Amino acid sequence: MTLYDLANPTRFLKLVKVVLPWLIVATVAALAVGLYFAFFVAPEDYQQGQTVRIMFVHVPSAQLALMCYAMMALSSVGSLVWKHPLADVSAKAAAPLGAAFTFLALFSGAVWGKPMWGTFWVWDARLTSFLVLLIMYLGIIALWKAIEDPIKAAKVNAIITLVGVINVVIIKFSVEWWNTLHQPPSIIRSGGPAIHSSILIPLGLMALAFVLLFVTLHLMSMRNEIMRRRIRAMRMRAASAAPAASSSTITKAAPAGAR
Amino acid sequence: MDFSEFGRHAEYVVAAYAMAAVVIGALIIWVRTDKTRLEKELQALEASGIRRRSTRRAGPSVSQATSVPANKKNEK
Amino acid sequence: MSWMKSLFVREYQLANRVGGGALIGVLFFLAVVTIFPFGVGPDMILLSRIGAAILWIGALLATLLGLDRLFQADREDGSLELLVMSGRSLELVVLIKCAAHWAATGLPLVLATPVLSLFVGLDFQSIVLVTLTLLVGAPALTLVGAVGAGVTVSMRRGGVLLSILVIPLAVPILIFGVSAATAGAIDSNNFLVPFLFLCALTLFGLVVGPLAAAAALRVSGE
Amino acid sequence: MVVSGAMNQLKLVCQGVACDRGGRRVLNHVDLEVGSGEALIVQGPNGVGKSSLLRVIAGLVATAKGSITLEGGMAERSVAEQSHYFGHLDALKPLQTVLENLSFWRSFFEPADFGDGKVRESMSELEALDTLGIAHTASLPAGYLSAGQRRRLSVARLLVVPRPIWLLDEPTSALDKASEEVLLGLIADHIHAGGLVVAATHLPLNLPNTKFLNLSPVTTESEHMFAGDDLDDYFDEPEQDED
Repeated sequence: MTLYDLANPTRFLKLVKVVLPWLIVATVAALAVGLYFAFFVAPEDYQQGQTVRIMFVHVPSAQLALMCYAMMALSSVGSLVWKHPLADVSAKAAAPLGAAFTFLALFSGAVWGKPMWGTFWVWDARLTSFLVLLIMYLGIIALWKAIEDPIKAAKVNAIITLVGVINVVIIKFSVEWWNTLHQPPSIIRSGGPAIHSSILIPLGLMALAFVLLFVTLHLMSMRNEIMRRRIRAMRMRAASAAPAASSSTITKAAPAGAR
Repeated sequence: MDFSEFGRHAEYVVAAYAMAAVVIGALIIWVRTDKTRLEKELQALEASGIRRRSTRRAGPSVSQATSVPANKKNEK
Repeated sequence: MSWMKSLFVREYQLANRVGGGALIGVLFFLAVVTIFPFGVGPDMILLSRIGAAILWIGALLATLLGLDRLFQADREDGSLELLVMSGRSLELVVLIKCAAHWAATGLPLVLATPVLSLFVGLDFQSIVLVTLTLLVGAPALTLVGAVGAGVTVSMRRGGVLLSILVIPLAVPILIFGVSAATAGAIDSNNFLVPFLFLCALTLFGLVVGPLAAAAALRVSGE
Repeated sequence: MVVSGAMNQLKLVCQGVACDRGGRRVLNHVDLEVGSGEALIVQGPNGVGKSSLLRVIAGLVATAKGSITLEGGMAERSVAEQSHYFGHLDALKPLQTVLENLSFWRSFFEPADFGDGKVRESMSELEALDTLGIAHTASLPAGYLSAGQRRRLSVARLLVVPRPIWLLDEPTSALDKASEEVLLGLIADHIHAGGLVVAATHLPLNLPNTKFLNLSPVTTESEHMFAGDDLDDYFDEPEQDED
């Protein structure tokens, strides 16, 4: 089952139909176990108290936001270079999910920082780069909506996503540099307080649960996108089918014009 | 571990998980409603008789262009 | 070689002619800079602290404003098709168009900067630094904006979407530009670091801009 | 400016050309051949893909399948670089004068030879404007010209840079009788000089030694639209539960 075999949408849909139930079960199970560990097993942090539990939402969604953008970049290469047909579909299906998880990462980050800084929003290096990432996601979604023809929209989005990928790295660096210029390094370093194994396990479980959730939602959203394209194609055929029928009567009179 | 000794910042933890639930819930609902709406539309289109290509698979695609030899009088 | 010169001359002439976009960029820059004190208040000490940022943000918006017509005018009158099919390297054509756009709108912004920095109470050294950083940084804005212009060329109201797509790409340019302009005031060694990053971003834009914009134009040509 | 030189054999060949636009298959299995000194008139109902065929040859639209080659042409240059595309839009800048417009295109486009290895000496701007009878407007901004004059100025672009293939999309549309005569005369000259012409039109064009190509609407779906070439139909449910 090479990647190209997956190119056939019908085979892809069959695969999705088989895999999806298992994925849903796995996601629910992982979430349940993760939440249990997050709330009942992980110890209270001596310094931050209960708020450290927010990390189990913040860190997985932040990782997912970046992973989703990387996946979109890969799909962009797939659609531009290998012209893999489902790459466009996967890139378009992933954009809203990426935006949602970036927003979740931003919100949980702000809420996590509130007890420490006293305000919801702080121009902390990581939060700022996620804010810029969110603007990029929303720009890409707007670009998808702005172009009607799916083939052209896919190529144009692939270009912007690839240019964006280089920029995410530069932004991360420049924001961190800019941040140290204006402010002492904030408490939430990416590692946070030294990761103690009792926190690591719930974190890993929640991260796994979030990834499974993402894959499930992404497959379902790709299925929707394939259906959307089918509808568009059938509507176009309905439009082009009508005159053809009538014009065939006209050409009957003409000698040549074999169909 | 019950909720009473959740400490002074309980509302923030609750807020974060609540928002997570809201966002994930919204995504799930969005995907499901999209699916049903699209399926209904697909059914409607198929019901309206737009035959799909494979049911009337034509022979090898007929050459679309027929050249008429040079200097023929240009009759339409 | 002469085709490049004739393309540059044509683009530059068109931008400077009555209908062109050259002057409007500078006027918009003036309008943006003068509006800040009405909001922030006439307190010169405060204004001078954020003066470099006001000028940079004004220049950024003025550049983006002029960019959506970079390719759209050619597309509407049909010459974009001829440029694409002419066999000349489209990346070079895009680079020359960006150079002409920068010369017509970017350069006047840089020339207007010393005058406008008086409004925000910058001292002499800051004026020199802001002008220098804009001189080096503005091309990067044009080149990155060209990618947005190429992507939105086939849309009617592409200008707004262009800004949304390009502003995140321009964040690093703004960060290093402003920090180079303000860092210089304290001591020279932390001027050089951001300034060199700014130059690096411009060179980077020189490569990525034309490549991505040309690819986008080819796609929208179909 | 008729060059009498030996009629060397250039041949534009399209084999099995197919192309998609806007997600629809507009051209499928088009084969055609045009030799030096010949004109091909592409006819067919509207929307059947006449202008798409010209745009594919001009390299503005990528081909989904098939190949387009110019036998005897300059090997290192693509077909597009050896052809002129004359579409509905005039590609003129109203702010620039007529002369500036024309001299820009003259220096921008690279001339190509007619298969005999040597590039023909290109006509000067004023000479071209004179042939088209709009020499008096040379210093006026193009915006001041009438539609017919603008069309003639657009034709001048084809004269100032000699290239063998002329791709004309509805050349005589929006032209008054006089301009039409001038244009047909110039096209005839181009053919006699050993050039090739592919014109898409539904109005009759009387040109020397013309061939006709009737395009009929495409029936096959575009497999390319969503998938690689060897894919079965994108719209189908799996085969077994076929109704």
